[in-house]
Amino acid sequence: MNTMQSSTTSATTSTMRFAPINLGRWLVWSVFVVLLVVAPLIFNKGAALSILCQMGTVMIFGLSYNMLLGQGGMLSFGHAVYSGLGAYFAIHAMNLASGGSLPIPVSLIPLVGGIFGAVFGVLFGYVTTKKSGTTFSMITLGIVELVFACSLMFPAFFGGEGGISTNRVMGQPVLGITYGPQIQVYYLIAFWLFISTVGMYAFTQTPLGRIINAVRDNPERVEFIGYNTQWVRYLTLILSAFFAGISGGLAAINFEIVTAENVSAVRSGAILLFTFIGGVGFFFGPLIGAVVGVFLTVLLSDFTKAWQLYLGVFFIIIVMYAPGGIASLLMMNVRLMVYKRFARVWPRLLSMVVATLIACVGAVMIIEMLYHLTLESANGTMMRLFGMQVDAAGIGGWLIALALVAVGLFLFVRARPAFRHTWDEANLEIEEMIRKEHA
Amino acid sequence: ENVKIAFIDPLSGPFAPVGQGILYSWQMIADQANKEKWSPGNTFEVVGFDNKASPQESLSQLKSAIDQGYRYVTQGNGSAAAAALLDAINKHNERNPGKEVVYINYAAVDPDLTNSKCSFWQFRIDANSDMKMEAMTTFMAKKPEIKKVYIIGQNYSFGHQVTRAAKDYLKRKRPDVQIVGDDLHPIGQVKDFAPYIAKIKASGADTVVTGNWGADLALLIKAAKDADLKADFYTYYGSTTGVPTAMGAAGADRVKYVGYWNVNNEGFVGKEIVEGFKKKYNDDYYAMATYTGIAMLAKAFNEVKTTDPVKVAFAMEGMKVKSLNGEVEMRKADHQLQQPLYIATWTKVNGKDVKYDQENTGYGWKTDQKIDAFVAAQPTSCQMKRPSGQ
Amino acid sequence: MSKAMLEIRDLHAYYGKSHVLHGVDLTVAEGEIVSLLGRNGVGRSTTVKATMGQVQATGSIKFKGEEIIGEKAFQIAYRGLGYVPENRDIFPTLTVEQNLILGEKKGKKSRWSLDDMYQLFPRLKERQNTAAGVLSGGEQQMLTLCRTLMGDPDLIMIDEPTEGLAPKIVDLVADYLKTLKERGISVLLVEQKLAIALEISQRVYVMGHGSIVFEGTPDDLRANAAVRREWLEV
Amino acid sequence: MSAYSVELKEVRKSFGKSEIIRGATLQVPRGERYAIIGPNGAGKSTLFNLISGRFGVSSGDILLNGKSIRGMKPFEINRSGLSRSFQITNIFHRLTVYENLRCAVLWSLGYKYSFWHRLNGLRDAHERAEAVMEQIGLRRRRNTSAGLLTYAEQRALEIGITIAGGADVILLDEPTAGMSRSESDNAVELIRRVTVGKTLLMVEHDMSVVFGLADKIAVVVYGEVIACDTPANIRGNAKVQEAYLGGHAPAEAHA
Amino acid sequence: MEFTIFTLLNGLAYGLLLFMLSSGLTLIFSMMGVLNFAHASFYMLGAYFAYTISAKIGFWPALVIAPLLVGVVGALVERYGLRTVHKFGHMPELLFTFGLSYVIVEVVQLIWGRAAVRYPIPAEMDGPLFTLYTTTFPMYRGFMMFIALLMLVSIYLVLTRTRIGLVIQAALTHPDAVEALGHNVPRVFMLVFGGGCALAGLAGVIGGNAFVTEPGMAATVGSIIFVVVVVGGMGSLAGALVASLLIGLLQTFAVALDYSLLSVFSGFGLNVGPDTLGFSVLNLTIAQTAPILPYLLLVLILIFRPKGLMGTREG
Ligand SMILES: Nc1ncnc2c1ncn2[C@@H]1O[C@H](COP(=O)(O)OP(=O)(O)OP(=O)(O)O)[C@@H](O)[C@H]1O
Ligand SMILES: Nc1ncnc2c1ncn2[C@@H]1O[C@H](COP(=O)(O)OP(=O)(O)OP(=O)(O)O)[C@@H](O)[C@H]1O
Ligand SMILES: [Mg+2]
Ligand SMILES: [Mg+2]
Repeated sequence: MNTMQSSTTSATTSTMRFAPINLGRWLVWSVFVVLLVVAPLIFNKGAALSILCQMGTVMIFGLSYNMLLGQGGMLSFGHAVYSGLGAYFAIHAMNLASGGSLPIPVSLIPLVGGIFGAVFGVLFGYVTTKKSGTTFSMITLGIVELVFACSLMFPAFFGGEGGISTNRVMGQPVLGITYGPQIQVYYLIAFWLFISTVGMYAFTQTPLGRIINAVRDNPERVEFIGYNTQWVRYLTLILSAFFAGISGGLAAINFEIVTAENVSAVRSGAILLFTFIGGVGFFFGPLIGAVVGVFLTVLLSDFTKAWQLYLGVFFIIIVMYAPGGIASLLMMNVRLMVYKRFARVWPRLLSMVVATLIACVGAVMIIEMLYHLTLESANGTMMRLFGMQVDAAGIGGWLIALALVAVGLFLFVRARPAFRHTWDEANLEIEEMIRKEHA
Repeated sequence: ENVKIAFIDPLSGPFAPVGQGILYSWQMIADQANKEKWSPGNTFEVVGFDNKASPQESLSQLKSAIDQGYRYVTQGNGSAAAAALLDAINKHNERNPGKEVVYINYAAVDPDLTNSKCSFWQFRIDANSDMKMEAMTTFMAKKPEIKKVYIIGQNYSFGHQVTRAAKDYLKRKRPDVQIVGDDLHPIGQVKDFAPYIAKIKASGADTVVTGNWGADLALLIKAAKDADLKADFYTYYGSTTGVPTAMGAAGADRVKYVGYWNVNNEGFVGKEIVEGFKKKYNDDYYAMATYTGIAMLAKAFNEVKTTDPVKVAFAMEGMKVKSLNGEVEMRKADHQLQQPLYIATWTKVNGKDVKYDQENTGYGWKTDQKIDAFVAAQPTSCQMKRPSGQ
Repeated sequence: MSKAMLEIRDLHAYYGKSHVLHGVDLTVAEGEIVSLLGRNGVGRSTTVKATMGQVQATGSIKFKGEEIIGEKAFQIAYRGLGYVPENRDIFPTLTVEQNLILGEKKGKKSRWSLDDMYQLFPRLKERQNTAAGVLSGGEQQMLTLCRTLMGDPDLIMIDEPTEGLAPKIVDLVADYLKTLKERGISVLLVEQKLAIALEISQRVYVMGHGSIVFEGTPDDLRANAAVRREWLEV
Repeated sequence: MSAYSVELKEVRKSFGKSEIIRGATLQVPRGERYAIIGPNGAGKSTLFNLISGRFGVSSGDILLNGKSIRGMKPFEINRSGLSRSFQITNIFHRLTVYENLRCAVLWSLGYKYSFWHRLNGLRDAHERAEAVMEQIGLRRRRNTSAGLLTYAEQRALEIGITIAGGADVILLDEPTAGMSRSESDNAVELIRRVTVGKTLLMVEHDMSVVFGLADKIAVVVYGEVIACDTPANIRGNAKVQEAYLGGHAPAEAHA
Repeated sequence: MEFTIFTLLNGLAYGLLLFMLSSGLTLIFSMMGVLNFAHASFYMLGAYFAYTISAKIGFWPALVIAPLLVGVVGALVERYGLRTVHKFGHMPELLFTFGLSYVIVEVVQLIWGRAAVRYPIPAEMDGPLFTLYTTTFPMYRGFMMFIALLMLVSIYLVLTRTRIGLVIQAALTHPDAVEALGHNVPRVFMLVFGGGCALAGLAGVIGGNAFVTEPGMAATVGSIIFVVVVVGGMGSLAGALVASLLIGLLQTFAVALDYSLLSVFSGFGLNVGPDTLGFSVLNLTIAQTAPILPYLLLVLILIFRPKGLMGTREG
C-alpha cells in the first residue's frame, strides 16, 4: 500500500525533471555543426586544411578510445590495432574499388574500416576483456606488439614498412565530388566525425553505456545486479573498435597510405596522451585532446625541435595539476559562469594566467636557446625567438629569459593566494546553492 | 632567384642524428654553391622538415612544404617514406598542374623506386641496392678465400632485397661459393646478437653479408667480436652516423662497406669539404650525394635558364655532371644515377691511404677497389611516363 | 583527577573549506576511560582524526604536556598515541600476522607481544596466516584493535570498536578496555552503544554540532534526560 | 515449484586447508523473513557469498526456488531472482544516487546489454528508480555522487540497489551496521516495507533488529546451523545463549 | 655440441641481462604498484651518467656513483612528481611516468646530443673469460651475469629482512592507517622508488657499454621489461627471475631453429609454392619469430594465468 502510493507520487513530481527535449544540448550540437562547416573557411591554406583533416580523424579515434578509458576505466595500450587494421582494410577496399572489383564509393570507405575494426574487436576483445585493470592493459600491450610485428612479417597484406598506398580519386565524380581536392576530403571527414560523435554520444545514453560506467566504478557489484561484466566490457570494446576503425578508414582516405605505424604501440600511446590531455571525465574531452595533440605533434614540430619536450612536460603538468584534463579546467570555469560567479573570479584568474604566460615565455626562451646551442650552434648562435633576434651564446638573451621566468614566478606566487581564496569561496557558494536547490 | 629545397627526413627521435647530419651536409654544399656561384643568379637554401621517420608524417610535411612554396623536395632516409613521398608527389603533380614538385632521392635505395615505381618526378642520386650488391659481389668474386657466405638482414623489404640479390649475384659470379645460411631478424628489436653469431659460427661461414644499419649493425659486429668470430662483414651502412662509434675497434679490418665515395679515395677528392664540415659541425661529411644533387640542379638551372621544376626535370634527364667520384650520369630511362662505387675496409688511421678517420674513432675507411659505373649498372624495367606538352 | 594525558583546547577542524569542529575542549587523564558520545555526523570521528594529525585543524592539542598540533601522524604515533580507526582499516593484502607486525614501532620495546594478542583473541591465532582482507567483519575489528596495541600506546583512541561484533565479543572488548585501564593506559572511546560506554567509562562527553555540549560522569548523564533526549536520541 | 525459496543441503566450503562451512543445512520458505546470527567468523557472510554465487560450494548443494545454483555465476543467480547487499558498502561511487538505482533496475526490466535504447526514454526504469529512491529516503540526494553520501546514506543506497531489481529473494548482510539507534530503527522500517511478500535473509548482530524483524532465526556457529527457530525459542535456547548471546537478547517487550 | 652449449649459455646470459634490466621495475612495481614506464629512461640515464663519469675518473667509480645519482634523481621525481599524483590513483601514476619518459629522452639529447656516445668497456674487462672449443665467452658478459645475481640477492634481502615491503603494501590501500601506526610512509615510498631507479641506473652503467649508449636505448628495452615483470607475476621477484631466464632461453633457442611450417609440409611431400594461400605465414621460420615470442608468451600467460607465473595477485 505504502509502496504503491509513494511510487505514484514520485512519478508525477519527477516528470518535471524528466525533460526529453533539452535546449542546451541542441544548441551545443548546432554550434558543433557550424564549427565543422566554418573551420576550413578560416583555415583554408592547404597545410592548415590537412591539419584540420588529421584533427578530425584523431577526434574520432580519441572519442572511441575514451569509450574504454573514460567510460569503462579500461586503460588500453593497444587501441591503434583497431584503427590501424580498419585503415588497412579500408585501403585495400579502395584499391579493389578502383580496380573495379568492389562497387563501393569512397564516401562509404570509412564504414569498411569501421566494420573491420569491429571484427578485430570481436577477435582480440574476446581475449583482452576477460580481465580488467592492469592485466587488461598488459594484454593490450602484448597484442599491439604482436600485430605490429606481424605487420612487418606479412608484407603481402601490410605492404611491409612501405605500407599500402592508394589513389582516392577514382571512378566517375559524383555531383562533382572527386575527393581530389583536400577540401572535399575535409567535408567527408567532418561528416563522419559528426555522425560518429553523435553515435558515441548516444552510446553514453544507452543502458550499455551506463552499465559500463558502473563496471568502471565497481565491477564486482555489477555482477550482483544481473550483468556479466566481461560481456559489458567486451561489447563496449567492439563498439569502440568500430569507431576506431572508422577513424582509420578516414585516415586512409586522407593520407592515401597506410603504414605499419598505424598499428603500433607508439600510435596507441599517442592517443592515450591526447585523450588524457583533453580530459577523460567528459565526453567532449577527446575533441579538445585531438586539437591540442595534433597541434603539439604536427604543428609544433615545424616550429621547434623541442616539441617532444613540450609535449612531455605539458602532459606531466596536466597529470599532476589537472588530472581531469583540459576539459575539466574548462568546465570548472563554465560552472562559475553558469552560477554567475565568474565575474568575481576572472580578474584573479587573468592575473594568474598572465603570470604563467610570462614565466612560460621565459622558460620557452631558455629551452629554445639551449636547443639552439646544442643542435644549431654550428650555423651561428643567432636565432629568432618570438620575432626577435637573440644570440643564444650571448648573455643578454639569457638574462631576459631568466628575468621573465623570475618575474612570472614572482607574480604567480603573489597572485595565487588571492586567486585561491576567491576561487574556493565562489565554489563553496555554488555548492551551497546546489545543496539548497536539492533540499 | 633563391631556390628552396625541402629536406624531409627525421630530425627528432632515434633517427635524428642521421637526418640532422645529412641536413648539414646539404646546407654545407648549398653554401659552397652559393659562394662559388655554381648557378649564377640562383642561390640554394635547404630547410629541414621533420618527418619523424614516418611515411605518413612525411606526407604532412610535404603538404606544408608545398604550401610554403617549395618546388624541390629531397629525402633519403627510408624507402618506405620515399615511396610514400613519391606517390604523393605523383598525385600532387597530376592534380595540380603548374605547381609541380621535383623529388631528389638521395639515399632511398629500394630498386623498385626506379623500376616498377619509377617516376618522371624522381631523380635518384644514390646507387640502388642491387647496384651496390653487383659491386660488392664483383669484388667478392675475385677473392678466392671466400668459400662460405652467411647472409643476415633485417626482416623488412630492404633486408629481403639484399638477401635475394646476394644469393642471385653470387650464384652468377661464384657458383662455387656456398650460402651456408640466411637469417632475418626484426628490425631494431634484437638486443643480443650472440645467438645469431653462434649460428653463424656453427655454419662455418668465413664471410657475412648484411644490409643491417644503425644499432642492428653495430651490435652484430660487437657480438661477433665478443665471440671471436673470424669472418669478414660486407655491409651497406658501415659508415653511417653512429655505427663507427658503436663499432669502434671491434670492426677493425673485418668490416667492409660498399658506397659511392669515401674521403680516403685516390687523391682524397673532397677533403676540403670534409675538413670544413668537421670544423663547422664537428662531424663527418659522408653523404656525398648532396654534392651531386646540388651540382646537377645548378647545371640544369644554367641550361634551361629557369628554375621551373618541369623544365629542370627534363634538363636533368640524361645529364652528366662532375661530382666528387668522377663523372656521373642521370640515366634517362629510369632517373637512376650511374656512378662509380667503392669497396672500403674499416682500418686504423695510418696517414697514408687512410688519412681521415670517422667520428673521432681513430679508424677510417681504406678504399679497396673502385668499381666503374658500367660494372654496377643494372637493367631497368621502368616505363617512364613523361608529362606531355613539353 | 590525575595528570592529564591528552588535553584538547578550542579545536577547530576543517575538511577543505567545510568547518566541522567549532572549538572542542576535552581532557583525558592518565589511566582513565573517557567516552565521546553523540549522534551520527556530529564530529566525533573528526575529533579523533584531528588529534591524530589526519585532518587539518587549529587550536591546541597537548599530549603528555607537549603540543602536537601540526605534527605528522607518524610523529604523533611515535609519541605514544594509538588510534583505532572506525572503518576497519586493515591491510587486506597482508596476512593477519603481518598486520600485527606492522603495528610495532621501529626501535621501540613494546609491552605487548604477538602472543598476548593471540591470547586475547584466539580467533586471530587461528587465522594468523590468512590474508586480512578475507577475514570476517568482526575478526577485522579485533585485528585493528590489536594492531594498534602492538605499537604500545600510552593513550589509545578507539572509534566504534564494537561495530559488527557479536554481543559476546562486545562484552569481551568492554572487559578488555578495562584491563587496559588497569595497566595504566588511557582510553578515549567513541561509541554508539550507550550502555557499554556508560558502563566502563569514568567520564563522558557528549558532542553536538561540532562542539562539546555535555561533560560529566556516566551517572550525571543517566540522570540528565534532557541532554540525552536532545543530543543522543532522536 | 518448490515451497522453499532457498535451500542449503549439507553445504561445505573450504579455503585452502581450513573448512569454513561444515555442512550447513537450512530451508527458507517462500515469503518469510529469516535472520542469521552467530559469532564473528562463524561463516555467515561466507554463506551469503555461496548463495549469491560469489564463491562456489566445495560440496553439498544450494537450491534457489528448487533449482540448483551450483556452478552459476553471480549474475546468473541474480537473473533467477536473488539479490544481495554487502557488509562493506559496495556501490557505484562516481554515479549519482539516481544512476545507481537506475543501473540496478535495467537488467530486470529486460534492457540487458542494449545500446539501441535511449536511457532517458525508458519510462519504466525511470519510475522504478524514482520509486526506490523515495522508499530509501534519498530523494533529496538524487543528483549527488554516491561517493559523497554519508555513511548511513550509503548504507541506505546499498539496500536500495539490492531491492531495486525487484528480486524476490533478498539477502542483506548487516544492513544496520554503523548506524545509530534511530537510524537503524528507520532501516528496520524500510526493510520491513520493501520486503513485503518477499523472502528475506539477513545477517545482523544488532539483536533488537533481529528480534524486531525476523520470523525465524538461524544460528550459525563454526560453519554449521546449530539452531533454526522462532525468536522466542531461540532466546530460550541454552546453546545459543552460550555460543552467542551471552545475555544480550532484548527483553520480550522490545521485540 | 659447441653450438648447443653456447646457445644455452647465451640464453642464460640474455635471461640474466633481462633480469638485471627489469629488477628495479619489479621492485617498484611489486612494492608500490606503480608500473614505471620511465624505468627504461632511468636505465638510459645510468648509461649516460656512467659515460660522463667514466670519461673523467674511470669506470669503477662510475659503477658506484652513477647508480646513486640515478637513485637521487628517482627520489626527487618521486618527491616532487609522483607523490602529487599518487592520491589520484594508479592510472595517473602510470601516466606520469609515461610523460616522464618523453621528457627524459629529450633532456638526454639536450645534454649529450643525439648521436651515440663512445662509452667503451673498461680495458681490463675487454677480453674473453674462457674459450670453449673455438668460441670465446666474453668476460664482460660474465660480469653482467654476476651483477644480475648480486641484484637478485640484495633485493631478496630487502624484501625479506625488512618491513619496508609490508609498510608499502599496506600503504597502497590505507596510507593513513599506516602513518597512524608510526611509519613515515612518504619517506619509504621515496626510498623505494629511488632504489628501484638506482637499480635501473646500475643496469644502465653495465648495459650502456655492452650495447650502444644512444638516446634510442630506452625505447629498445622499453616493452620487453614489462613482459618480464608481467609474465613473472606482479609482485614476485622469483617470478621475474624465472620469466627472464625463460624468455632468454626461449628467444635464444628459437633463433637456432630454422624450421617453418613450410619445411614441415615439404617434409610430408606437400608442394607449397609462393602462390599458395597463406604462403607468407607458412614460410616464416621459428627463428624469424623469435623476438615476438615474448609478446606471445605475455598474451598467453595473461589469458591462462593472469597472476603470472609466480604472482601472488592480479593487476
Ligand atoms: N572526508 C570528509 N570530507 C568532508 N566532510 C566530511 C568528511 N568526513 C566527515 N565529514 C563531515 O564531517 C562531519 C562530522 O563527521 P564525523 O565522521 O566526525 O562524524 P561522527 O560523529 O564520527 O559520525 P559517525 O557516527 O558517522 O561516525 C559530518 O557532517 C561529515 O559529513
Ligand atoms: N576467501 C577466503 N579465504 C580464506 N578464508 C576466508 C575467506 N573468506 C572468509 N574466510 C574466513 O571464513 C571465516 C568466516 O567468515 P565470514 O565473513 O563468513 O564470517 P561472518 O560470520 O560473516 O562473521 P562477522 O559477523 O564477523 O562478519 C572467517 O574466519 C574468514 O577469515
Ligand atoms: Mg565516526
Ligand atoms: Mg560477516
